Amino acid sequence: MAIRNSGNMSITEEFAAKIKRDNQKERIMKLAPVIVLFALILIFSIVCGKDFASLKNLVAVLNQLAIPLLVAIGLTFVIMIGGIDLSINGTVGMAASLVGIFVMNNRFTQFNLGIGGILIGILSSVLVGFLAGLIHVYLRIPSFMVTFAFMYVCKGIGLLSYSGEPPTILDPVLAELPKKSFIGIPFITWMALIVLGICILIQEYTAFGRYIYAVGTDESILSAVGVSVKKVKVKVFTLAGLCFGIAGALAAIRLGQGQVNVGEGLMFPAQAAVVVGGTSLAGGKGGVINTIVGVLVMRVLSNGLVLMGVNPYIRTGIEGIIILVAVALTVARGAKVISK
Amino acid sequence: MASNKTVDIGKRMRLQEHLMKYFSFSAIVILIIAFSASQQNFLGKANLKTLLSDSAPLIIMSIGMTFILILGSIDLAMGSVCSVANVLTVMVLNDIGPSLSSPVLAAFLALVVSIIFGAFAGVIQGIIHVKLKVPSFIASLGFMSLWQSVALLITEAPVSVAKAMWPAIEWVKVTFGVIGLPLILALIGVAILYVIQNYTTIGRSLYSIGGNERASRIAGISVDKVKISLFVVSGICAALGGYFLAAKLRSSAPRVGDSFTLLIVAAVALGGTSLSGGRGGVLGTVLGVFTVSVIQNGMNFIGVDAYWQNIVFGLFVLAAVAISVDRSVRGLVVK
Amino acid sequence: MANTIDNKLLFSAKNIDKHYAATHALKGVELDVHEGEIVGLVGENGAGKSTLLKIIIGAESPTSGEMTMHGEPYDPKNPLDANANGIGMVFQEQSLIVSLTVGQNLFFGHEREFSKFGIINWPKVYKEAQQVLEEVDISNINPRKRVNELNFATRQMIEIAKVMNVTRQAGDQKCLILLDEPTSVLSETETKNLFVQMRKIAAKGHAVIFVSHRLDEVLEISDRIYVYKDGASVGMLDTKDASEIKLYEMMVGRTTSSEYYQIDKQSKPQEEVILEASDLGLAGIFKHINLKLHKGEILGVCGVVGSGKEEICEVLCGDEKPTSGELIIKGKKVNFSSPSKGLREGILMIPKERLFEGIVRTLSVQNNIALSNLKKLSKFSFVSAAKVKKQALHWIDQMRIKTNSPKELMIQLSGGNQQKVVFSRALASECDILILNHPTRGVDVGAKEEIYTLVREIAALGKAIILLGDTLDECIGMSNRVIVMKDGLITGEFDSGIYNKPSQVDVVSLMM
Amino acid sequence: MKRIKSVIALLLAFIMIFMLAACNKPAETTETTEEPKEEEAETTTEEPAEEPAEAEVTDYRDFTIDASKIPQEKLDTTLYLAVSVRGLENPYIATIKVGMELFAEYLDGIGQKYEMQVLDSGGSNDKEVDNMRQFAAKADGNAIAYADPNENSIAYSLAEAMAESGGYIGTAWNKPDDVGPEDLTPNWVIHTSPDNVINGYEIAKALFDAQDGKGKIFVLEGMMGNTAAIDRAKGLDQALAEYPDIEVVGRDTANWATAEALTLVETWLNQNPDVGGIWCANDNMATGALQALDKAGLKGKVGVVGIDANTDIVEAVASGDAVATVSSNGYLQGGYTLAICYAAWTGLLDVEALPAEFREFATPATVITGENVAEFQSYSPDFDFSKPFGCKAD
Repeated sequence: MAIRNSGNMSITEEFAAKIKRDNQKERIMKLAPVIVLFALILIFSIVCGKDFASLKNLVAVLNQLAIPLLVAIGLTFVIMIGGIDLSINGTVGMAASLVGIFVMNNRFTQFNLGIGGILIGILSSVLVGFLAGLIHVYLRIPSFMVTFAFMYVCKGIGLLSYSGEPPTILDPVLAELPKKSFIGIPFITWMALIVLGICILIQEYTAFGRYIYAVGTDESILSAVGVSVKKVKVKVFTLAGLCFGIAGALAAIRLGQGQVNVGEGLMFPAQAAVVVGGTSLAGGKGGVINTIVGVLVMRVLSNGLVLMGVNPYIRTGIEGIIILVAVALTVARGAKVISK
Repeated sequence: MASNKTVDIGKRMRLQEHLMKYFSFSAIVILIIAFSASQQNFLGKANLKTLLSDSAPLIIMSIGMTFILILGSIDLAMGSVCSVANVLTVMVLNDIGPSLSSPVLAAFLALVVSIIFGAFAGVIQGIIHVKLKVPSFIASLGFMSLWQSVALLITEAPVSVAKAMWPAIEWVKVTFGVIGLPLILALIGVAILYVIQNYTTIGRSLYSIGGNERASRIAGISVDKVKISLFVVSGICAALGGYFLAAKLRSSAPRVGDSFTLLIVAAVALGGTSLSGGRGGVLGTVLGVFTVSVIQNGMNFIGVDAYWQNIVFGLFVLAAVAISVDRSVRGLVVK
Repeated sequence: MANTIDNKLLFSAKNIDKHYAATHALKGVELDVHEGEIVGLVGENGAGKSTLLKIIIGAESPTSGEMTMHGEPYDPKNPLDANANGIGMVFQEQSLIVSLTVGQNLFFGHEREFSKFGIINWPKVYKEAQQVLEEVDISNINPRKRVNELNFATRQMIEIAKVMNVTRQAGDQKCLILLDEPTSVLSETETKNLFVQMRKIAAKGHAVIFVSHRLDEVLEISDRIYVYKDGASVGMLDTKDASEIKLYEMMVGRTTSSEYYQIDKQSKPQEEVILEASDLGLAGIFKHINLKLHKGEILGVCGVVGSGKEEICEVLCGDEKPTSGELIIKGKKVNFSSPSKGLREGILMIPKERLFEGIVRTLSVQNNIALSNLKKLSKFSFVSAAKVKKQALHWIDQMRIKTNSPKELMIQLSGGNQQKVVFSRALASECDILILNHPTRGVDVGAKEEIYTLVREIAALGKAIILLGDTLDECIGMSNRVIVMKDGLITGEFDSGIYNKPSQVDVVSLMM
Repeated sequence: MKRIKSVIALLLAFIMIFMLAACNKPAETTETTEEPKEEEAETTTEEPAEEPAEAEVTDYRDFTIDASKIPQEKLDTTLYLAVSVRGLENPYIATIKVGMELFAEYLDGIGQKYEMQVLDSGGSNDKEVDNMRQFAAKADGNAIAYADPNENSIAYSLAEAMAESGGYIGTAWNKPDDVGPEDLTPNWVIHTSPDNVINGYEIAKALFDAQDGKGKIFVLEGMMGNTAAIDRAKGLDQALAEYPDIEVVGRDTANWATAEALTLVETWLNQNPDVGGIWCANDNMATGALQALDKAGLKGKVGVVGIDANTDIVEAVASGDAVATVSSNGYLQGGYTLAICYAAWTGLLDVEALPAEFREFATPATVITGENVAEFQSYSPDFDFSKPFGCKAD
């Protein structure tokens, strides 16, 4: 019955030290995306000099930010509830095509609805998000498959809508919009930033925002307090549809043309951006603010590589490696950690 | 009563497990009946031949993906691994082939090179996913970009198999009745993976890890080793897909695998393998692949307007998945 | 414990029936709760306690029957409805969202009360959260802290605070709080604190329904006890008339005795040391652990939650790497990097969280039994299906596992039978050292007895066992020797032979 | 190695055009309906060289589908028509579909029973081959198809798919050098192509001339690894070699996509706001480039060229915002290829007897510049499919 008192202090100290270390590690992990971002900025500033680190280039980056950012924001919510949305390429393309058709253009004069046309484009995408959510939730089909199917459906609708010849937007207001800017930042980016603000508000300051986290963490918690998980999920997919729709509309305005191709190649970079920002694919962790960093990392990376004149063949490879590194820095390690 | 309830759920689960298989089967049957009703020679010899042999590359790749999905992971890099293997195959045939004594030898060498590459790609992806704990979705996303680059660096332009080397890929044309050699080879692949899945320690561990990774670890299963080996299997399957495509298309293209990336996952899911892991199998996947093939084939057959094809395909997939997806209750969250 | 039965009736349920598809879960259950009263509900697993609570909170609706609250008919559509009527519940599973803050969790589902135009006024939320926390005496926690930064016990207290909040909101109205196994993750001190809170609540005239597997706790805290069996109430008695034995009798219909732990079957350990730990340590968790385990010995490890006993199990089985010291098994120094390495040396753990760590629900019984010894059932890594089945049949027979066939899915078995499968797996692995981490957790009384028998039999076979008991009583009753841990150190060791079991008081004094 | 191959290919192409041009004169007298349009389409082949023309060749230029000679049983058999293309979102490709529809009208006229469809590969080699095989299987020999192989390397596989079923196919644009229609006689009837290298070269020349042969340019290439992208870039490189004062200050791929082109040009404009021109491998990317210029206030000041003759770029050429684009006349490619295959299927055309220069030949491509843009805009396709070889560029 030997009572050992020696070292009793040290174990508490050890524990405190361990907690401190863990907290530190976690803080670094949380900051990892930002660190990666700054590292990239630093490297490109050194290598490319003024070409990269100039106000002009900053504006260019901001200009190119709008659509990837919007798409990634929408996707963030879906990933936060543990789902996934593959329909992006389709929905964005569809929204852009429909916007092109329903405003003043060089092909379908009979459909000129002005601002209403933009709304139709956005609504179509909202509707698709809503439907995808409904089917996912009520038919219990994994979101992966539902959105995979909707990717094709939306792409088809976009293609069908203008039958091969994309309409050029002639509406004088819309044609001028991409040239407009406010304190140096293009109008289209402002629109994206406004949506971003609204999404942050939704995430942080509404009950719905809290429920999104809860769904991602443990769905049973919600039913325990009488909140319908299904409704939250459908709402999330609808919200994502809204973001994609706005992205599509802005893309059409930015290009001055409504074509289904604008959606092409948006999906995988968006997934990468969301995860690089630190949102967990398992759900419940991260958020819109993380995604901003993620999108910036991706944008700065491709902007810098273009400015450096890196062989485009190698560029995608470098992007892949940076994604791996950035995510490897943010995930928890250890033999017991389960990663799927 | 809680315990009674679980018994109830369990019975339903098992019943559905059996039904599930018939369900994905029924999706195909319905499709085939519908298509043959509108075009009588849908089941004609010529079309059966195309239908049965064109699916070979997709089958090979999908069965590899099946294991990954049963683990609860995903591999988005299969498409680009397939591309790299594809360009490697043609490179070996065209550049080394002529110096070898026979085209058959060249074909064999290309096969070996592809498999080695596939295994290598699987190993490094597996290690990064398993040891660095990078989620497979993102690890494979990174490798997808990486291998795309590699494929383009090997050959920027699509390359045809030189005429002199055509004998090396003639096997792709061999048919026995309506069944082509590619399909037979793919089915041999299915058989091998089926044996691995059902009769080996790795296969059994696969299901327990997919069902409950933590419990499997505690029970003393070498989780990491099993996972990495399965990524090797998927890598090899992807590479074989590239090899098959090289023969089928008589050429290589550095982006040939891109369109397979998501299609593979869809085919496996249509075959009833749960995307959340633990359940499913390669036999179901074969059905899933045929569902996809029949939809695509059928749309061309009944001449669905090209502008409508995407829409119709999407809706068909949605319908097929709605009747075939593993929806067994158990209160599990569908994500 | 005042005589509260004379108080006004707060809640009553009459003739509650509940049918699930084929099963009759509740058969005319009755329950009365008076103001200021703490009512205990006891019964074996599957007796219907949880179903009844779910009906009261509105998560499920009864097939037939009537409920009243405050004398008014009460028919909740959902938990929010129940809350509005002054009924709140702490669920068995943790129901906090770890990525949100304490304050956000406390008012989860009630955000609208703090919102204007859908925008939540967070400062107001946190101010009120602070008040709620003060009421349960855990005001030292900042409500802006995220839950994942807190330990489990604190989280449990927050859950209780969350439910208490319901009573606060009710104002003058009297409330009913349902606690479903709230103490399962709490240490004894924390349990005591919880009981203090419960009394406080009751003193204000609110009522509490308390469900626990631990009869001693129920006897300690409740005023009246309802006993359920097979979906029906088999009796109600005042706590002062009740005793553990009496309750057991009512629950299972038979008497338990001092033979509960089958102490007379306790075998004598052999001389041979099979496992030896010297100066084992895991940074920040435990340190200077020296222990010897003999063949045929059952070594009990006692300690409160957080004493490091769980982590010792993890280190011994290879799930976690020790940061100092060494481990010698069968005279050989070992260094495990994973449980699979441990298994190779003949050491295996039966984990605490059966559902999350013990079984693979989606696999069949036979495959679950074969999990740990697949290699032995295979040749050139080809598994013999016949051997797997044969082995399963053997253990199903041996262990009296209730299942229709070895191919039945694990999810179809009851908790006790699942645990038997886990035991079968461990035995089939032919390991010489078994670590039993809460082997009777969440298992009903009948199955508990069988497990005790089993543990005795295993020890008699000469295997060595390290046991972490579900209760202190169990740990002492089963073991040959007991070591006590506190704050990561071994604070004492007791011999626990058939006739010289240490007293619980002695052991507890070293734990606290 | 590749360089040498491409040079040889180029040489061959030149020789071919040279020879084809040689056959021009005698044909003119017989052609009446096609005449004016063919004149417009002449820009790619300007060598006026005269060589003794073979008598047979003139015969084939004159070759006429005589509807009365088609056996009634053929007319009563359902003939399956298809065009196999890489994605209908592209305006040029949509014109191929229209070409098929025009030819279908002709078939209506002669009382041929038919069904038609578009096979869309969505840019996937595998899908395109699968599509063709399925189409062939369905038609069981009674099929004719126009195929635009997604990559040159699959041309043979496409033709082979058709050959196995006994149908007839004509390919366009892409095929490897070492295989050709003669490998699968009679089923692989023809291969035609507006020359990508030349198109790339011509627009580059137009652009450089507009810049007075000096200044900086940006280059937007097509999708990496795609044959058309590579060939067009080759044409550009040839032109660059001829204009030493042109400096390329930005060169990258925009994957045929408008949005990526816009992004790239925006980035580059920061470095080089004094750019003189932008060479784009297709018009979709030119749209993006124009939009970026518009944003920077440089629209109309910086020359832009593309290929495909998308409506908006043609309009831009008309308004002076773009310098040039190329029309490959998809109506003509789709319609006439099917017409030749139809002739082969009916048995009116003996493919085996067809000389090599009528198996592989160039179709006209028009470089649209400010000078001829008005003509192009007023152009509406109207062909006489009874003279199928009218599509041969001269």
